[in-house]
Amino acid sequence: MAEIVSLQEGIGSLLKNGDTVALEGFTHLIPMSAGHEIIRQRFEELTVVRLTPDLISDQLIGSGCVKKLVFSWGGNPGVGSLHRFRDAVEHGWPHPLEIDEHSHAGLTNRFVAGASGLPFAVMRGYRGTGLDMFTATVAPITCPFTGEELRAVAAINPDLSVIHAQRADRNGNVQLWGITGVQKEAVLAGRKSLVTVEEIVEELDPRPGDVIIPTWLITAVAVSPGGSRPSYAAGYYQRDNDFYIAWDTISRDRETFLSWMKDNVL
Amino acid sequence: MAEIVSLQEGIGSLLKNGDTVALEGFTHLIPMSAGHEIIRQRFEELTVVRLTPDLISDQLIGSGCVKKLVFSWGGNPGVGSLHRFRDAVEHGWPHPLEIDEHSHAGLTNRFVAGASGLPFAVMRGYRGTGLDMFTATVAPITCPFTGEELRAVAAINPDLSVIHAQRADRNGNVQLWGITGVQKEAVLAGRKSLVTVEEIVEELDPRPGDVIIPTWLITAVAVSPGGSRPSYAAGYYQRDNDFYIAWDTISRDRETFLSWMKDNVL
Amino acid sequence: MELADTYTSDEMMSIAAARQLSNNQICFIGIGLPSKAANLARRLHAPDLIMIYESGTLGAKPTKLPLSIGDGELAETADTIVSVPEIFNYLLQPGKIDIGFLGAAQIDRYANLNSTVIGDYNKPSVRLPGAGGAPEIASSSKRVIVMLRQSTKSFVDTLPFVTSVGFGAGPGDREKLGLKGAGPVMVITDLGVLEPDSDTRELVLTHIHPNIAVEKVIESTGWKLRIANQLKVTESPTASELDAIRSLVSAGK
Amino acid sequence: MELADTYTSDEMMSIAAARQLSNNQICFIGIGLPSKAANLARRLHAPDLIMIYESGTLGAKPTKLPLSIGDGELAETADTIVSVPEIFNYLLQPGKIDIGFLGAAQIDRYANLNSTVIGDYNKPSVRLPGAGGAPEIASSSKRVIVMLRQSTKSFVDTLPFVTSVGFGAGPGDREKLGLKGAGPVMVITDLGVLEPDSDTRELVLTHIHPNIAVEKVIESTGWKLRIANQLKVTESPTASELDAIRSLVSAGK
Repeated sequence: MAEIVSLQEGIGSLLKNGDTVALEGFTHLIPMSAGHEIIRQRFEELTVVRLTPDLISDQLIGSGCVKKLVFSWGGNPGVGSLHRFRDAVEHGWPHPLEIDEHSHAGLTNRFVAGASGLPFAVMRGYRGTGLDMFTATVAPITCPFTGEELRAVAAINPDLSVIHAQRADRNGNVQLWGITGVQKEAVLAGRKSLVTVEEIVEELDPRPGDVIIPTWLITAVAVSPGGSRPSYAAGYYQRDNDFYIAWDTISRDRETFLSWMKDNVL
Repeated sequence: MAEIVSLQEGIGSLLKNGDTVALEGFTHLIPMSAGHEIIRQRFEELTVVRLTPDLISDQLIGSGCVKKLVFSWGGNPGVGSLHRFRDAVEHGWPHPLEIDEHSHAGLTNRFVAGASGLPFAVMRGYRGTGLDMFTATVAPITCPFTGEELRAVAAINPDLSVIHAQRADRNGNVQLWGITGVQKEAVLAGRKSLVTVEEIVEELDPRPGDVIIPTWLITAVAVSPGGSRPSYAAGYYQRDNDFYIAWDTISRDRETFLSWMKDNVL
Repeated sequence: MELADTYTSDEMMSIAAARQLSNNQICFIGIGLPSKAANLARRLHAPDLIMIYESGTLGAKPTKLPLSIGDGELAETADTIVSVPEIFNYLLQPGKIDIGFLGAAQIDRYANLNSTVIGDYNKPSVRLPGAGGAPEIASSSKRVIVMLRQSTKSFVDTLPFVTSVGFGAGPGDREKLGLKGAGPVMVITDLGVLEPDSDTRELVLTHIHPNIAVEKVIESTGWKLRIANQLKVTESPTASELDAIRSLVSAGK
Repeated sequence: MELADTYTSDEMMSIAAARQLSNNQICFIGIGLPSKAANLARRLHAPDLIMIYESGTLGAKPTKLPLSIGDGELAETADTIVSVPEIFNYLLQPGKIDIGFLGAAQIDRYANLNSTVIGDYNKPSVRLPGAGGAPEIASSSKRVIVMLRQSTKSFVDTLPFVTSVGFGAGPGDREKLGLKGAGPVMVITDLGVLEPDSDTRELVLTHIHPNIAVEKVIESTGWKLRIANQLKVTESPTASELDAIRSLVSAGK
């Protein structure tokens, strides 16, 4: 059963230096406040897993928390580059960043395999691409029935999976709706999981299109209103597209970035 | 886009003798009326795929429509045996029945592979069981990352997949809710698909827990009120548990069965 | 205490099984005997038992005994309903289930189960319904509890077909087969309770139900049954246990 | 017709792309140029175009251009929303998508695409965002349409990295790699339209946009560009097309 904790406790007790941590949320419901807490607690040497590393990953990388990034699309959606990510890859600042790079379909299936308790998943993909050559977590596999060659992707089971959701009840059952991405798979694949929520309510009245994650599949739940901003939480607040555009300027320069982090996160 | 047809047209135009036809519905929303239509149109040599062959499969088998049954649990839920199924397997009446037998998890994953456009799916299962030895659609597979031996199950892509749902709109978008089993996977795995529905409505107002199958994934939709009886359709009618119990008597004897079919189906 | 003095062996079996379940356990429930015992536990000491049925209903709280694993009331009272692929791939396979609760037609001394055929597979004398969810419930649940009535027809020396693996041919076999869960920790019958020996993995009679003779259990077993050195007698059903099971059964009518 | 006389090459590119889409096509939309063109088509001749975004929104009908593939309006106006595993495994992979609509940073003569790095992979001069959904959109959609602005920086002789396979090294390569879809049938740029030669699979300039010189296209291509024998001129934007694209862009502000 999930324990209800503060965000500070949740991150502090469930994460340790060197861990693999997934932060999932596909454009919607990105666990920003949890990422900020990781930065505030100055975790180091993390392997961060995220299909779409965006602002929160840029901040984690620029703050020196990240040793390795496992990802499939690292950009500022609709805006352009992630400058802290680029600076780390291109110039090793604040230190060199290892990467394990996939397609969305591939990384998604790594989470699916992890959630399924399997060591790998099978897919059509990678063949003929450069991705196939630069990762150790993709391998050929042959269909025992047809002889067709496909690709296996290695399961991912993060030490900690973090997502943000709209609501939980007092027992720690979680409800999210709208675009739900690979969040369920991330939680299920995690050895531990932390869900930040907009609020805790008496009862989770059913919603069309909702996903319920029962409390017995979750390690801890923390209330964090606005925990997704500048991403959005359907039913609570909208995406702050202007901030995504502003981030391009804030993040472009190392000093501007550090000073913004100091003023707004630390 | 799905065409709206009569049940008679739907079965008549989409099915042919010798086809592999999946009839899915897990206790709930079983496509009974579609099965009856198959019997009335006297189709032969069918391979019927169904996780839980129950009354409708018993009727199809006893009526001589079925050459082969692909299944994972063939009983009358909570009541006991399927007598027509047993009679076919044990005594070859009305003719011998081939079987390809799986666990629920195995047959489910065969549908998942079919729906995913893959030739097989990977799972933990079968090892050490008799099932492993009596089917050609399970094979060992070795994880290329860990060396662990697991099982591959062959994809199933029925010529026609039939399910029953609560509602469709005039464009052929389908909505079902409650226990939805492997119905989505069955439809997606089918080369063609037919969905019978309780009713066609102007608009599919969203429902908690609903599954929407867009019209562009469906071949045809037919209105068939009560099409699941004696199974049930949540929101429309309840399961006729008494009939399930009565079926034990009706089906036990060949003549009683034939006469019931003549009076009630043909 | 008159109530408690007269009860059937089936009632004793269900009550003995219900006692094994407790609040907040995540329990994957087979239909029939296991479903009855689990629902009984919910009425007694384990209202917060988390019942999972293979139809995809998670946390179902039925007020009467379901006839099938997909009855409407299971769906209506569930915390949430997931698809069948999800039940098997995301919940059972990765070991999220605490207790797999199974029935079967036959069992052998290593708690392997048969629910497929009696006789030859290709020409069976009795064709049973088959596997359903059982093989993976048996292999992937953290622990398995089995319930079946004890007789020489059901407790057999050699299974005609292994539908679900208990301990295979003995120690080390589950590991060799890559089965992740601990396997059957207890077999509860209408006569007593059997548990696997920690070394040999062979089922040993550890509890005998009240008023049952050990000879009766031995005679009802198709192999030379081992008896625990310290054989215990199952506690008799209490009045409230019998009340609960009888109102459960009548609510199911 | 003054409107139609003054338009940008980007407007021409979007309009030319929008014209390729029609009602009831199931179209997997990349963000940026493809999203703009698809939404333009919906405002013009294809209101029933079925737009799929990789965020899981099926049949989205946004009134303004989304900034990201997961904007709230896409979710609110979708026929249904599915999980990301479902989008890739159940819709894209089995070939249910009619048109995959992609952008890229670079393209080669066989319509292979790069959106990963400029320079060496391990020490890139420019680190681009990477693959996202593109590799599987390119391999599994029934047909692929690519949009990108034409220059010697984007139309290159040798890609530093193949993110998404077009025709590989030429005829037969898609089949050899087991890629199920037909691959890129059209590349639409700000200067014209290129299509693969049916024998060699090399991209050939088949349409040139109005008022663009062929020399300009040749100079903007990093390989010796082949020109179709019957080079056609793209139809100029109509007033209603320009109206539609301008109101779409201003609604997106």
